[in-house]
Amino acid sequence: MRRLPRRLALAALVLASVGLTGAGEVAWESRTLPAEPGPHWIWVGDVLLRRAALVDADAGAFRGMVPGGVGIIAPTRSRDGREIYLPSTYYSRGTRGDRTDVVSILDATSLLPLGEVVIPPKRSEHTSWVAGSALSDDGRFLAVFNLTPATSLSIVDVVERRLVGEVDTPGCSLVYAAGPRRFLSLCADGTALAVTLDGSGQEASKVRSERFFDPVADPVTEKAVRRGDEWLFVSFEGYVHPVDVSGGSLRVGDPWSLLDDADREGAWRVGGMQPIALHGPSGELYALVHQGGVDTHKDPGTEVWVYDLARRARVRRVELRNPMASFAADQLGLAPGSLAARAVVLALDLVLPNRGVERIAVTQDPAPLLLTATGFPATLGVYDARGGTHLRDVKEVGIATSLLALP
Amino acid sequence: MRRLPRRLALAALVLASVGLTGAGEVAWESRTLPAEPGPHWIWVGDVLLRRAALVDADAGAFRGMVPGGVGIIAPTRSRDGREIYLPSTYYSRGTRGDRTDVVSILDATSLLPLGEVVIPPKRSEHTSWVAGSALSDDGRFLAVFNLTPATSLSIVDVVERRLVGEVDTPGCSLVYAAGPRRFLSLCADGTALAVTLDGSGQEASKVRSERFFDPVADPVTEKAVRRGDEWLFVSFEGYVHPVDVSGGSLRVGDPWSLLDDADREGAWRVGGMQPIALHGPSGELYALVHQGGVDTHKDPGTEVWVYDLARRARVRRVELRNPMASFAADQLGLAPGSLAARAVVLALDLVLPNRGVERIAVTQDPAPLLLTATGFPATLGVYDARGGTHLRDVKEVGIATSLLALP
Amino acid sequence: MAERSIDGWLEATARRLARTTSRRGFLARVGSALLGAAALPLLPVSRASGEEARPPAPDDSKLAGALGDPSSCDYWRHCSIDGFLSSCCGGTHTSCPPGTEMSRVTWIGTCRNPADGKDYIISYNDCCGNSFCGRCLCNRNEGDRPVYLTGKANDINWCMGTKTTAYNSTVAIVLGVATSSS
Amino acid sequence: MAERSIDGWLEATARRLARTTSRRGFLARVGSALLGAAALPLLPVSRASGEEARPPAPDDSKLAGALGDPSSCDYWRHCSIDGFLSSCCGGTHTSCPPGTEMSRVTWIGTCRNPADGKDYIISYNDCCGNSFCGRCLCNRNEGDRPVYLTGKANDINWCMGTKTTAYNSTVAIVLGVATSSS
Repeated sequence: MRRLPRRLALAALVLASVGLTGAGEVAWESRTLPAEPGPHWIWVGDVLLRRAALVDADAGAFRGMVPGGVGIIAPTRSRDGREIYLPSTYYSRGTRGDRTDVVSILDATSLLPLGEVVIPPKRSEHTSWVAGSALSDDGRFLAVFNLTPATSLSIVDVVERRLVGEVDTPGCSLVYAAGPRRFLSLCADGTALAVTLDGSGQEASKVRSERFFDPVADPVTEKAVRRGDEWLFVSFEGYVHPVDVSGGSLRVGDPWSLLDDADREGAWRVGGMQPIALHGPSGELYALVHQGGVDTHKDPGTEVWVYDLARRARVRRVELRNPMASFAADQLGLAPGSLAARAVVLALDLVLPNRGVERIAVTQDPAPLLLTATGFPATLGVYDARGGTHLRDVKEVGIATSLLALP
Repeated sequence: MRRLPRRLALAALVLASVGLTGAGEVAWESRTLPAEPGPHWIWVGDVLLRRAALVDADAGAFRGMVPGGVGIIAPTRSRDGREIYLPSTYYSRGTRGDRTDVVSILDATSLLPLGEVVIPPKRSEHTSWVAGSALSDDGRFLAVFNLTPATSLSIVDVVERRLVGEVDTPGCSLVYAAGPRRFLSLCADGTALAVTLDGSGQEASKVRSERFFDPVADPVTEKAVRRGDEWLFVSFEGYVHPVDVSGGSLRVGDPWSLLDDADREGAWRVGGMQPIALHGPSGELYALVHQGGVDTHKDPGTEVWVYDLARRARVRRVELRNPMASFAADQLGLAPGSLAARAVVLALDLVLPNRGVERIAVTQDPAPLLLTATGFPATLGVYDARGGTHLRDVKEVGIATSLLALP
Repeated sequence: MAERSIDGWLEATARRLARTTSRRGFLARVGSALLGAAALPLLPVSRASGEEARPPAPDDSKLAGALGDPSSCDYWRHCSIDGFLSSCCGGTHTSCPPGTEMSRVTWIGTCRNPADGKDYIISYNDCCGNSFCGRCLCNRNEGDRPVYLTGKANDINWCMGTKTTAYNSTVAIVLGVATSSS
Repeated sequence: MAERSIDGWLEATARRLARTTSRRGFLARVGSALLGAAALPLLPVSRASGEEARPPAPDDSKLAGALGDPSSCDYWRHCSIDGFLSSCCGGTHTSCPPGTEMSRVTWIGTCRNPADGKDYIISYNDCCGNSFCGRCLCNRNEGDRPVYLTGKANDINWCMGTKTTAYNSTVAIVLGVATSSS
């Protein structure tokens, strides 16, 4: 027995050396990503595969993926671009046993773990996952929204990699970055709450906005977009409520409507799981719309309407293709472009109603792409955001898409 | 603060009592299963949903499910029918962190956990999952096959719920029940190894069979069936190799062929991930077959051929339907039987080649069902095993089917 | 109006509990359980005496087709559900499948029964502690509200106060007749 | 015959390692790594001197369409693969995707290159430590053998000796020309 290790070690040397000469072309090191993500890359989360895939929408290719746990995951990039923060939940026995919530810290180029911070095991799981966590503008603190249903924020110092505390947000939910060390939440009484942290991540102050929406008559959804110091919240009935977070107090702007009388006449309505997107450089707002009645605020959309925020006016309409037809042909293993594939797509286009898509995202470059996603089955469509032409579908993007997030 | 708990406790009493009067029809207790599973029930494992669903093939309904971990799970019922044993693998961070392998012990009627036994974290993961674990005929010991690629068996005493040891099986893999306290493995040299345990679960003896197949020219697959004291192993080329495990030594029977010259002329071949099934009472063997060349031993099958083991003769051929057409119509949300659905099914039946199914199982009652499964997309077909007529498809059976197992 | 005032009371309770229970695992769970129990009775449910005391769930057999079929997304009780139907997963519309645990904390919907034309308060309890069921996914949003209006948000994983928060499926339980329509 | 005798030697090594390493976690892992290393060179790979010493992988550009496309299941090197193609998952056919770790322990296939008609020894290394890639699932079984003929079984999760055994995808690496055909 005592001689065994030596024998193995010896063998290891011999075999390893021979082994290397044999494997000339192998790259033992895994691929790494460039320091800067491509302008047309997008994270596509998946509830069943429990990962977020980094998709290159130009090539229709994967660049990598990060694994997560139970529930839905949203990768957040550090301000210096070097790290990725990933709040996730795990059970010691899959769906049973002890629950552990962590913020995983990954290297942004290798996508390998650098460390983790254990947080209170009560982070919220909600279907849209929008506003489930936020990184402060100074890049120092990550806030994770807890719902038990008692509401609070877990505050993680991502530089020191430790949990610095928890801030109660009674009656207020979700979390949005709103300043160097400030986070915004939406409250049940139609106001917003801003929590400001001190240098150590402890609660320094809380300010409440005036009541800027009617939570009973026409609540705003959590699916908001931010432009500079302004958050834009869109209500069920299609009104945009601006909230300026630049000052010490929260300044609420006048609401304006995405829908004119004719639109409402036609029962057009904003809806979906991620129905709002912003192209910052041009100041254009993208809204996913469908025709439906009250309570269809989460129904998928068949068109995307584009607005000039400066003029508060609609400038374009993009009609979306039926994502299911090509998906079916693809999944059935019919060769793309083959006669069979075209026949199936045709047949399906005839019999299938276009149920639309649930999520949209827009890249932030000068030649932006509009990305459209269905949840289950999972599809990802790629459009020219300006021209509105359909460019391609990304095949096999996943099983059950959760969040679309820009890297 | 000190008064808080009392206030909560008080409120609890009040609210709870009112609550019950308000919720007259709610059943707080979850459903439980009958002591005896239905004759037409089947476990359908799923790699992505990480569970095995108990499916009632008559109703096309679920009766319950058990969750598992990474890899593929195979529920095993205790001999007294009261418990379910489930070898599974978990990571502390989903797909990363520390690995823990356990045999979960579940109540067979509530499907809730009763306990678990931690085993060495090296259980084998292989695609078919056939022969990954086995329960001794006396119901006392569960053996789990380890592959690192060093091969061994972890032995769990399911009565005392503890790991009793590990038995090396050098050069031999997989595990089959082969007596009160005996397990069989297949060896790389064309023999079989039988490991007999003593009352405490320690290795008592090992016997090796004579060489009964040629591992290079025509290896047997691990997808074997057992009838009484006889295991039937089928080779790539369709020869049945019987191994009798009743005696102290292993008695190897003469091989016989599932294919006659005409069949081989037509390039018919046994293939799939679970291509062999047995109906014990009638002594009928079911083999999934397709037309293909060498190396198609795992290709899906389009027909099931039925053999009378007593006469070693084929008695029936069952042609299988294309499982994808109805699946597509179903997944696309077309109302079953609707014009659109029928149109799509027709269109797809025309353009889609029948790629067949990968797994079959046969129930053990006097009016047996033949169950046919594809892996991904996941479908489950139900046939009258005797008449061969297609009865129904079970909808939404899962995402990626692993093992079919009788409860 | 009555409904809104009671909602207000509920939200106040929630806020109070929130303030007092955060950062205290056990109390937080008690809080959840409380809110769950609270969510059931503290709604405009008819509580007249006599046979009205426990308003019976209406008779589904009077409903033709999907409207009366608990395994259909069109079942009348499912007007505000978001999840896999327990009755497709080994349970029923009022009981969870084997191997799961019913959450006490729920969201609430109000659905009109087409047979008697009355509005009923429906409690959508999640079944927890198992893998996704994956069958009969159904999302209808009558009266659904955003996450910050917690008690009426069907987007939330309501597996709270259960042994684990892993979501499997959802039931639809009649709590009683909504007074607003009776 | 040469191939079979070397197989025999490999299996003997495997058995010896198996006997000596079972029940010893660390040594078992060393054993795995050894077998991995061993599995690469100890095959009938041409080892003539000079430029033959490291036989270059053949030029795929000479192959039309799918036969020369590493992201296609029909790529010539994939004749015995079973898994998701690394080149569809953020890697290439010789390197693993970001966020994964390549397994040293592999299974081996022999694929004929249609351009030069030679048989090449292909090592199918799994990429490990991440979720399923889920793209370009490819299962071809030329020379695939059952689990008990371990080194030639593509049904096995070959994520062994890696930080975790979670499977993501698979690469296809040319080790050299098979002497049997050169």
